[in-house]
Amino acid sequence: MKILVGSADFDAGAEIRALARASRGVGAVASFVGLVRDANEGDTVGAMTLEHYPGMTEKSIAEIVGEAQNRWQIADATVIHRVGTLRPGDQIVLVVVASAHRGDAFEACEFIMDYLKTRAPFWKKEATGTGERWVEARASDDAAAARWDEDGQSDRKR
Amino acid sequence: MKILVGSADFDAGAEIRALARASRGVGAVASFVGLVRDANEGDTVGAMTLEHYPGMTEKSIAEIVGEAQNRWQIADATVIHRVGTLRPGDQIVLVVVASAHRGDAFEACEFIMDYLKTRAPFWKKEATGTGERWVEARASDDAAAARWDEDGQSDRKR
Amino acid sequence: MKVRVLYFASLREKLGRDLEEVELAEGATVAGLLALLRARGGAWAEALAEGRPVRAARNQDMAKPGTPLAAGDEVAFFPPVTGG
Amino acid sequence: MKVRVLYFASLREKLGRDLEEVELAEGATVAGLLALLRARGGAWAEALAEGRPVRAARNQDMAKPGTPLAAGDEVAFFPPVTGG
Repeated sequence: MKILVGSADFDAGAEIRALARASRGVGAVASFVGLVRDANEGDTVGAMTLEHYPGMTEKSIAEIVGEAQNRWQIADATVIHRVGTLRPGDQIVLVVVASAHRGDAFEACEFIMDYLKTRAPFWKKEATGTGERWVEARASDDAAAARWDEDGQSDRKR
Repeated sequence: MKILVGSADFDAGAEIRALARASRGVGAVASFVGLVRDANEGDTVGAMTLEHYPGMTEKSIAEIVGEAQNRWQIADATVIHRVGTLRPGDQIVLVVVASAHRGDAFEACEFIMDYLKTRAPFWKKEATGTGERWVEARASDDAAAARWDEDGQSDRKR
Repeated sequence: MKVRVLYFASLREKLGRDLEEVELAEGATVAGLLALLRARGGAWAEALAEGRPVRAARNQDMAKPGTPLAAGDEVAFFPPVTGG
Repeated sequence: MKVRVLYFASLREKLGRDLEEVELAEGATVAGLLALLRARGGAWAEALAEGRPVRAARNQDMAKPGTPLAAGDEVAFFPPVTGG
């Protein structure tokens, strides 16, 4: 498990390669890159600043990855989340999951992202033409995370 | 849409970067790398050879990606599938999907992989200690693809 | 009428052939072509036996037994796919 | 007993403070600490008003209003998270 929280950018390809080589039994590497979009809720966004809670943030992410390891057969996982000031097109977050099989890799990767959005202490502030504003938590993100709670994965297509 | 079928290896990081820059509205890039595992059904696999149907294979993949574009909001997608002789640890397939939102990116990426496994004309032959054998289609792959058929995505957690 | 017939993967190996031209009656279907090939006996009868999981494509689109063929068509036979 | 209190994001800005030490009665809970802070009035009463979506952590674990506090604890208050 590799977890990094910091201002440095990341190289998704290098992280994918590293996990692909984690073991010879790895047949599937699913990954996700989140980027700063240039618009949110109609306003043009110039830049955003991400704040975190040093210590608790890393711990929360480790717990989320640990939960994914309990639920799915995972060989290894990497999570990198940037903080500080980012601009449209910049990379924000990377999640990479390696597994023997693609179903496990995809589901664990999506699970980690959904939980990162709702459980890990990060806060986004956007700079728009009319000033700065803190981004409010979205009901759709809560719903995306909640779908994993109900009854495991029984109503998810497998 | 970028579709490549050939013997050349690929750089997942470069393909992800290219799609991330497809438009400023891209906030999510989901990707999948499939690799040759060193064991399948208990036997050690030394190498595998992938055969395809030149022309029809590319056309099938374009149809699969087109179907994903109909079902989800996708900015762009890339599919690279290798053919020829590959060894354990080698990359076989790459699917990258860029979208405004992560739900669309994840689902379209998984959909394309499931359909690639069951619809695109590729055939795998494995070399084991006891000789070569053609890999048989797996019921679990058919099931993975079939789950997208039933009734769209209504019984898939969203 | 003549059609071009392609064979892939395990089917290609069993039949020892990857490509041929076959003369068919006008209005023949994929099933008719299969019956004609099967009638060659030996490996052909065995590899293409009814109940075998043989897939067919006509002009690079998946085809069914009832799919009608036309002069100059490209018909392919192959086992279920195993990509990715 | 003393606890260390941290504020993050919009809460930090509204309160104009990121860190302080607060003296509490033995056996105090997260809710008790919140009530004490709210009693300062002004921005404190407003930003920490009941019904506001304020989250709490005790020693870097999510906490509930009833979570008991101990001397030396690190307690953090922040808005719902918006990462990724």
